[in-house]
Amino acid sequence: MSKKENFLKGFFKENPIFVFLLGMCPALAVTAVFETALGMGLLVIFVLTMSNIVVSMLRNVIPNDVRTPAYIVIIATFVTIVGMVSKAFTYDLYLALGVFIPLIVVNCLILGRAESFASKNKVLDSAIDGFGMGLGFTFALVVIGVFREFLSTGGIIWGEFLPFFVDQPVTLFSLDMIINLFNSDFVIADYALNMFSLAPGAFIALGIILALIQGKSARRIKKEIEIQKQRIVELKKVALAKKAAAAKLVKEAA
Amino acid sequence: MTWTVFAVAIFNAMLINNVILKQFLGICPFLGVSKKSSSAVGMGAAVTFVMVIASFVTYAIYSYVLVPYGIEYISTIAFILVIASLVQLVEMILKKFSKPLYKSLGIYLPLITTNCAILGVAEGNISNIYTNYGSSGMWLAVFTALGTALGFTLIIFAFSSVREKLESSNVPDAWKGVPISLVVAGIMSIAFLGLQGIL
Amino acid sequence: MLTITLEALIVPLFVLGGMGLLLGLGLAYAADVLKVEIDARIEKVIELLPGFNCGACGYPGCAGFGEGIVEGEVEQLSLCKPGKDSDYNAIMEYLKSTPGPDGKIVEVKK
Amino acid sequence: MLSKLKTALVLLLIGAVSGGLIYIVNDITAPIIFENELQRKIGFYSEIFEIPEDQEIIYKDCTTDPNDLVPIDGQLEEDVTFEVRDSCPEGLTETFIYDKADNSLIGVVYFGNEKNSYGEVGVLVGINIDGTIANVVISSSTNTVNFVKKIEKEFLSPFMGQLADPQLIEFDSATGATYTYGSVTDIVNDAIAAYNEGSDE
Repeated sequence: MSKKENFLKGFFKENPIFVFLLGMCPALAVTAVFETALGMGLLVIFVLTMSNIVVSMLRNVIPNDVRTPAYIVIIATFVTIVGMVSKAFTYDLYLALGVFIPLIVVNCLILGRAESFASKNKVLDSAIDGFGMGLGFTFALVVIGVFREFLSTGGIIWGEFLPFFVDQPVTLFSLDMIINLFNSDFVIADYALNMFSLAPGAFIALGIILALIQGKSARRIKKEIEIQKQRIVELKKVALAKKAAAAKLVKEAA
Repeated sequence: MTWTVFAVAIFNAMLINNVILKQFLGICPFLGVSKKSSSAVGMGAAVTFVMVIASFVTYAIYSYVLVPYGIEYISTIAFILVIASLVQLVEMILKKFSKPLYKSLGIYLPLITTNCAILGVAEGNISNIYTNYGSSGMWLAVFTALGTALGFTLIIFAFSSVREKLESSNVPDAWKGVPISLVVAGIMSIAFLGLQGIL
Repeated sequence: MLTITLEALIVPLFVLGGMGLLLGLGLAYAADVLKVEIDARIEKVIELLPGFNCGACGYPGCAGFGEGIVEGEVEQLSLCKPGKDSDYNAIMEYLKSTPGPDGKIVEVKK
Repeated sequence: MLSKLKTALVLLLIGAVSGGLIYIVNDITAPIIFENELQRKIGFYSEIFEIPEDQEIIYKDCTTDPNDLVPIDGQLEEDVTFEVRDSCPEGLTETFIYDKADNSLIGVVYFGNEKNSYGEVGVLVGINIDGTIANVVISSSTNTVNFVKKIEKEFLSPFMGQLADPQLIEFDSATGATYTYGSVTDIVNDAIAAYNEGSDE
């Protein structure tokens, strides 16, 4: 596997959330708003990359009996560090993520990557794998977050939890902007589907997104099967024609 | 503290703030180990067992080691280390001494280390119970853990029963498997939303 | 800004280090005392699985899935979602080449 | 035995290194966190009483020793109607806000935190020295973001200027988000009760 493939696999082919269904707790709990989803993803990228690097460095030192406790200590150290840093610099994000920051420790994605990749591969490869997988995880979280925030408020807002680049929260996109071209005093938030920011909406939104992905791959597989069937039919036809020709030849010879 | 406090703690943790449908903890085993109701019950029993034991242990560590030395900030790492080791030890003991118990309970134990419900309850107890109730908080924490675990067992069992029925029903290709299960979970969550405001 | 005092630094160092020492010794000792003989193939198969312990296969963790494979309960290896074709092939080849204690060979599909 | 010792030693080393690492990071971030929380508090107080940015304030809290936070020098005015109590009113944190320039009392802020079915809400209720409500601010919340936004936009401003009297205070009876607004009104009620209790003495 080349380094580029190793990096890109986390996005689509081996996406932790959409394909492997790993790390579902944060995927449901912190995706009501796009920004908290992004923040969670960034924290996971850091923890995953660092723990992969350290596990890979120590892979020949750690005895087999205490593999799991040792990995957990390494991961928990980085989780505690990102918890402190986020509390110091992005306090709103820290409050919004709450208990899910320490819970990064038990995200099966991180321990799984340590077990299945970092403990068997070189440091650089492990770092690339961790970074790519983390980006894939973040990508999935952001997709869910945008989907849910758009349905529940009718727009996307930046700057409330991650106070970077802007002083005041800025509306990046809102349906108001389009509708107000025709009708001046319309507030989309009054008509939005609030359910999608609540607990049931989390399950249903993720279900819809997974169904979209599964439907697409189901259609692709169906198409492939159909193409294969057609090829078999054509091959049969050719074979039959050959047989007929051969029979004819035999007949003529006789 | 009277018994009503404990009863309310159990009821609240089990039904109103349900660990799966409301707090989104333990989703991985909830989706994974719910294809058969027998394994769902096994998972629920293992979670109940570990969660109650872990709440005793984490209480002891928090109030006898971390607070006296003023190092509450390493609570996450200390908790998970102790819980993981404890689980491994219990698994080994079960495997050695009781094969039937291991078959029904022990095989689910390794999954606990990646089940965020256990650590989530331990962390939640710090902010909600230990800081407010001090030394009398231990029993409240234990009963909260018990209620949480019972809520987990209830939901994972109900969910696995629905999924067993779903297996034999005609679902469109796109929704087969996890997507339709997530929608089922969403509908269960709506039902549990109705319990809010009872207490 | 940085005011690291040795006394304060020693506390988390000792508590975590001590916990590590205690638990490490305890676990290593317990692993020795509480050792149970199991089919060697199960251990090897568990090692060949991805090791995410996610439970997505419907079995209780990778250990349960590995046991299921060797005991012939598992019909399809692809139940393991994080697994890849290379993992499946490795397991199939291993099981084909290694007969169990009773001389039987386990066969599983991808 | 030797291999077991090695196993334990590795865990000991990893544990010790991570303990030291966490200690150092904690040492670096703790003062920043403390400073941030201080700034946040002062920001909320300035927002409640609409204090201009260049005016400095000091505050006296019923929970922490004020000398730890901001030293108060000089004497407080004698004719202030409240006494700083030794203990907090039940369930609330009482904070007195002073102008730093002349140590005159600007007002009192009550902070309350209530759990409801959606999570937790933290509310700051500011009361002016003349007994009217200066402002009500939601400082922290784990409730549904949309409901909180709606309440902040529409249902908090009616409190401004009302007399802090349990008999006279008016609440909005028809809001969509009952739990969140219910928690806010509970805290406002508690704060008014605590204020009247304090000022009667």
